Amino acid sequence: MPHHTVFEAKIEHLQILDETGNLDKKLAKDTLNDDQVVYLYEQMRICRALDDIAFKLQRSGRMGTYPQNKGQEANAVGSALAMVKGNDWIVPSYRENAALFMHGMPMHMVIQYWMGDERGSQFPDGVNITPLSVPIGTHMLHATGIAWAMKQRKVKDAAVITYFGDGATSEGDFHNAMNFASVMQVPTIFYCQNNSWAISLPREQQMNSATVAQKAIAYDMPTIRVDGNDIFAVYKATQDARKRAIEGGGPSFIEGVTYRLADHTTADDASRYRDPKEVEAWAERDPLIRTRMYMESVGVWDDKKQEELETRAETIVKEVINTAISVPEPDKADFFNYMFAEIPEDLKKQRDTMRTTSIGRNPSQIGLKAPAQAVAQNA
Amino acid sequence: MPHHTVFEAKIEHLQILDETGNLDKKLAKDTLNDDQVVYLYEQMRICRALDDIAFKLQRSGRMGTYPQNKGQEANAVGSALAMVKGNDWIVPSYRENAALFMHGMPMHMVIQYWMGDERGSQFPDGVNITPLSVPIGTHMLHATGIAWAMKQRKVKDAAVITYFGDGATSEGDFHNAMNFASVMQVPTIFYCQNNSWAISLPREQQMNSATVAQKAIAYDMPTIRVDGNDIFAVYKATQDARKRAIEGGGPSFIEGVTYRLADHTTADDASRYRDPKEVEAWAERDPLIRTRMYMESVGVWDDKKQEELETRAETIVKEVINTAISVPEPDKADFFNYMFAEIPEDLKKQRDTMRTTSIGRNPSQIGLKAPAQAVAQNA
Amino acid sequence: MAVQTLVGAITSTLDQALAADKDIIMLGEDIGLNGGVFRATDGLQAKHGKDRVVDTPLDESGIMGTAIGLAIAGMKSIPEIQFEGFLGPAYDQLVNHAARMRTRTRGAVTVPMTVRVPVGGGIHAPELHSDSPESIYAHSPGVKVLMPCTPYDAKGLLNSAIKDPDPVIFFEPKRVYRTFKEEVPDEYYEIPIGKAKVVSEGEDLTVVTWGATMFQALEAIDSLPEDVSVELIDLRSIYPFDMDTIAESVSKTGRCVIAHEAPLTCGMGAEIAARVMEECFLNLEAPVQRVAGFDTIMPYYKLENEYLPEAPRILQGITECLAY
Amino acid sequence: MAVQTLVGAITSTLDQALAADKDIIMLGEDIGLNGGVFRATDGLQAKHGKDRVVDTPLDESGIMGTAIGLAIAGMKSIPEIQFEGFLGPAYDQLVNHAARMRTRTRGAVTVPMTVRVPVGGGIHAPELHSDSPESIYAHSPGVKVLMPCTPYDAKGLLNSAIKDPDPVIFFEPKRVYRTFKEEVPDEYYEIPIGKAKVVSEGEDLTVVTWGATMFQALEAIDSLPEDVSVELIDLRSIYPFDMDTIAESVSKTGRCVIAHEAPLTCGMGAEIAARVMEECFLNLEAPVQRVAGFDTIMPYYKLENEYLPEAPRILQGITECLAY
Ligand SMILES: Cc1ncc(C[n+]2csc(CCOP(=O)(O)OP(=O)(O)O)c2C)c(N)n1
Ligand SMILES: Cc1ncc(C[n+]2csc(CCOP(=O)(O)OP(=O)(O)O)c2C)c(N)n1
Ligand SMILES: [Mg+2]
Ligand SMILES: [Mg+2]
Repeated sequence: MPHHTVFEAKIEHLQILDETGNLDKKLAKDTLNDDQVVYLYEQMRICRALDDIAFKLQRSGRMGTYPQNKGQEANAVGSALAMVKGNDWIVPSYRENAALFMHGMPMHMVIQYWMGDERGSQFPDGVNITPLSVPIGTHMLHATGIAWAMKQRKVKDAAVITYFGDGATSEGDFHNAMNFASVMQVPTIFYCQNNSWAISLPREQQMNSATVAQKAIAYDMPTIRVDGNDIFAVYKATQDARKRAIEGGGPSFIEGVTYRLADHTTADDASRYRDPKEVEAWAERDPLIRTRMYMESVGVWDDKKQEELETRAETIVKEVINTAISVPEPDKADFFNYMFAEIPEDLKKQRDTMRTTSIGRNPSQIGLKAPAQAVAQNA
Repeated sequence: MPHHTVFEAKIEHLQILDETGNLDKKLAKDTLNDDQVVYLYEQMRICRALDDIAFKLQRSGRMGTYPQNKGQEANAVGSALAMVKGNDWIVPSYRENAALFMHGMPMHMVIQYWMGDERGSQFPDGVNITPLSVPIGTHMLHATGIAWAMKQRKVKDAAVITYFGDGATSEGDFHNAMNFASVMQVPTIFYCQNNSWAISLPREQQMNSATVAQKAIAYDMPTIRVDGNDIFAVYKATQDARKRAIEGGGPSFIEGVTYRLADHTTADDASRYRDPKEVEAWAERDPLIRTRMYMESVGVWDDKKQEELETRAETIVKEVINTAISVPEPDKADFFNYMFAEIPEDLKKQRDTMRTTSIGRNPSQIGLKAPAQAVAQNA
Repeated sequence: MAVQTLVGAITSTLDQALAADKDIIMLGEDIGLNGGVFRATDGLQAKHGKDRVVDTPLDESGIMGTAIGLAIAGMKSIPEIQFEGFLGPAYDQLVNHAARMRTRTRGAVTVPMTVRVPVGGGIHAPELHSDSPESIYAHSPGVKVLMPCTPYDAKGLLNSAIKDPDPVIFFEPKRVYRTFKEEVPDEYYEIPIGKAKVVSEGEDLTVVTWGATMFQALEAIDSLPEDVSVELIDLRSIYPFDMDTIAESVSKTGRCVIAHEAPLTCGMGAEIAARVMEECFLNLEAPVQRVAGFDTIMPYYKLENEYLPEAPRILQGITECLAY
Repeated sequence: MAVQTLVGAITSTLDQALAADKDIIMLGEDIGLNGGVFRATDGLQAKHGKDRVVDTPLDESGIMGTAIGLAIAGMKSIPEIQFEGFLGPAYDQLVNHAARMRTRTRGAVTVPMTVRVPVGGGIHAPELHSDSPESIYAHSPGVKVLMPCTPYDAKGLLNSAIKDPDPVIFFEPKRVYRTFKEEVPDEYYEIPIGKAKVVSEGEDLTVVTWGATMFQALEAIDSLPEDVSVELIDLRSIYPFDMDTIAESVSKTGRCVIAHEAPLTCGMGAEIAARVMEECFLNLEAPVQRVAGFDTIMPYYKLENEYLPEAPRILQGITECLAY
């Protein structure tokens, strides 16, 4: 056969709950029940409130850079619900707060983290989440490795989900994580939040491919594109992927098509590079609006409930901020104490004297007793 | 449309000259004429002779590690002929010797290189070839960059071809080079010699994908799988890719399915990990056998020509080796002289004294005049 | 003559370079329409074109590797890496390709490339946005490493870097991007690579530093007693570095303090200290003191000032060295 | 008690470790059926299974990154990087993830991983197969760095590395993989990380070295006049390193020569020289002399012996230091 086709592939797109709150009942079968929908809506709303207050905190100078999740929350909550808390691991980026909260991360820790305190990543025992990851596109390999350990130890009913953006798929480590996961056939779910932008770079300049989902074809990895603002589609795709994963079917890829409604972070000004019309159009496709329309249409939600939720969300996030703010300041030498399980002698000396000069480390060199004294004496 | 297909792709396989020397005339149209076939056969045969003599040199201890090209030569010659010498650039790996020779690299330089001499990569002016590259999978980015420069400068009728193995496609930089090339739409041809092995790792453990060619789908890059032992198919695929490249159609991917008939390098023992039956089966698909059968079938070749060629090849490669061996030894400080266009003072001192000790660099510190004297005096 | 900040001087130098040489191409993340996350390239795309100030995919190895290819083909590439922490993914291309190409080919293939990288701590940024990896590259043969800390020097050294036929890493101390302005000549000028600057002359002790730490050193020196006279040297060029100026100074003063943000162990301070001993052994009246970052990960911003070699620590180092 | 080469000791130590701890997993290129390109893992896959001695795709970042993931999940991963030159693509994972994970999470997530890497020159290998990057990692906080040069030390330090709850880079000087054999106890033992070895005691001068250069130093010392007494220290542990043993020795001898293959500038020799000055200032009778690789790319093998700090250069360093 001189000229023939040796491989074929296609990418499917899934939407179950459309922009107007209409549900495709057939596709929705065996996905979310109404209680779950309400629960996810609440999670999204609370997360949105956290965004708002964090933004204000940053603007008033009480917090550093913070990346809002606004507009993308359906990806986080829909997928997190399909994963099993306690069994599974999450290897996050930084724009899926609600997923982390649903899997046991105390909410105030994310604020603590963005306030420049590593203790915000010191998750309690049993919370299977790796730290938020600033270096883009490099953490997914850990998801492959953690899932590999699950396979190796024959852990039952366990999988790993890792989140990342459209921009992250350009990094070499994206390719590395996908290739290793598919070769080793480990239970990793690669969830790409394609929000169309990587800071100022639109998706069309990030990649030449029509979809992100097709990148998984390179690895013969099951892959799907879903409406990322549709909690049903997100849930369904993740549920399918997890089922495949725990049954030994290896990794899967999910592209959630979504949009970041806020600036990249509080350090960014998206109006420099984004058409306001584009933002407006996407604001209408906000997952919160859509989910609320659905809930109202099936009679499980009304204005009163909405009001109550908003008040509750307000209360919760204020408390979260208070908790974050009232955490005692870290010891000044905190950053030494976790360098290794056991700190080498020389590092201990650096820590105990907060000095690197030889005389500082050994003040006896100039006949002094302690560094503090040395300063007093000479300054 | 809740559930629908948003992307489709397929991989075609091309073979024109089959294992028994049969040519598909329709597909062969506008590819190689018989003179060209003879020329390519000669190139392959000479390259094979070079392999043989290099192997012997290494075994007799007169040369370091050398990677044989044996069995893969059709990929090199077929693609090199489709490229335009002087206009195009080649960014090679280390298993396409014949392509480099056809584009002007003096043959003895490859031997000089493997004899551990950087001057073997000091190609003459006008030879558009980057050095052989030992770090696997990392050089293709340069092909993307060089092609980008061509696009930027609006150079007409120019493209870049880069060669690499199946193993190389696992490195992150493969992904990086492919993505940049497709986003920037530059005239780069990615030629993968899929010889089924990366040292001891078979292709099936290197990747989960059924073909290498499908990796290009991730970038919406035109891609094809060809019989890499068929000079017609290789030539045709490269010709098509180059045409597309110079017409502004951007990069292309070619997977040449081939086999390395020798050990990975002279430092390797493939019998540790390869089934001899597999090697035997592929030996029958040797591009030299196939091409010769074709040439004989169309009456442009016979035993006498074969004999003459073998004698000529023998003569050429002996001369090549003699040239390589008779190159004067490099200056002992040669490795200093090309660190920068202009050598910094301290480095000059290191070079002129061949010392790094402070006293060595400044022998006056102990009242000496020159380093040589210092030794004599103290030893 | 314009009064400019450090980042302003960089922008206008790049602007002039782009205008003067059609072979220059800039590439990096968000450097186009957005003008770079520090606005160092603000307006340059609009003025010089999308094909000359190029927004790239999010991929540092891709940026570095294609910048190498561009340079091999005769362009002068100026890649920007958004923060020094993201040199990580580009490390292999930089150290194993860019730095080696000339010597590997005995001069046949070269890489005239200037890698611009904001560097260092002190701006309350997230993780991996505050490191100081200069000694990693000083130890990697084949690249030149610069770190100016004033607008005037930034322009002169950036011009030298761009003109240089070999790969240069141009570190920009982000902490002082906008802290002060100074007069910067409009016309083109160069400052030679490999020459340190004697910021102030003195007799009792030599302080060697570079980058944002320069201003901490100035503050420390300011609070010394009147009768102590310090010679302050801005290294500026990390590799090659100007040992002659340092050795001459320490031979005179007999005492030396080196200050830098990077971790102590195997930092550039170690090299300078070792050389000072080698070259000024008989003149040294005290061991060279290094006031450096600790051998820890640069902490997130809540504690970054504890990590950084701030003025009080430099002052301690100086006073103790004087007391030896 | 078996008589073993360095590489033999490594193989048998790995064999014992795999047998003793089911959580250990080895991964790397060609380490399985092929037994590694140096045969360091010969027979281990056949004995312990394809899922415990795993042939990976050709991708160092993938190896390092998944090894980190495995370790996070509680396995003890032992990745092999085929040659030190190929740490390049894995650099970011190693330095920016493995090394930072514990401190980033204040102890909640840790990476117990031992990265095995053949290191150094002298075996007539192609480009990027002969480098010595140890000081890069000594300067990168959060990883421990070892480089034993004898079979006995290799076993003891490899055991310590595997047991260590943090990432350790275990450099194996390939030049001496098979040059000699010595007795290596069959039973499990450890050599503490961070302790140097005094190979021979002496009064006149201290030589500090590590890796394959140890044997060049021994050769140099052998050809010294009878009446010169040299104290030879094998650093073994590059980070943390045993400054106490060095300082004690130099305080006694007053003279010090450091020898290593890595380039001079910002090499580990710079750090040790700086510390020797800092800690032994009043005892030093001569500047510390560094016999190191040059600040050049390690040349291809035709000239590699010109680059390496071979015995004659070490001898020169010693004699000149003594003459000071
Ligand atoms: C390795 C690396 N390079 C660059 C950056 C700077 N940076 C931070 S976020 C970002 C864009 C990320 O885009 P994407 O992956 O799409 O995620 P999103 O922010 O859209 O959720 C960039 C370039 C970084 N943090 N890490
Ligand atoms: C970055 C890097 N990692 C590892 C190696 C060691 N190595 C040399 S060749 C090779 C296999 C290459 O396989 P492939 O890309 O298929 O090319 P082939 O040798 O089959 O032509 C390996 C692992 C290397 N040279 N570079
Ligand atoms: Mg995005
Ligand atoms: Mg191969």
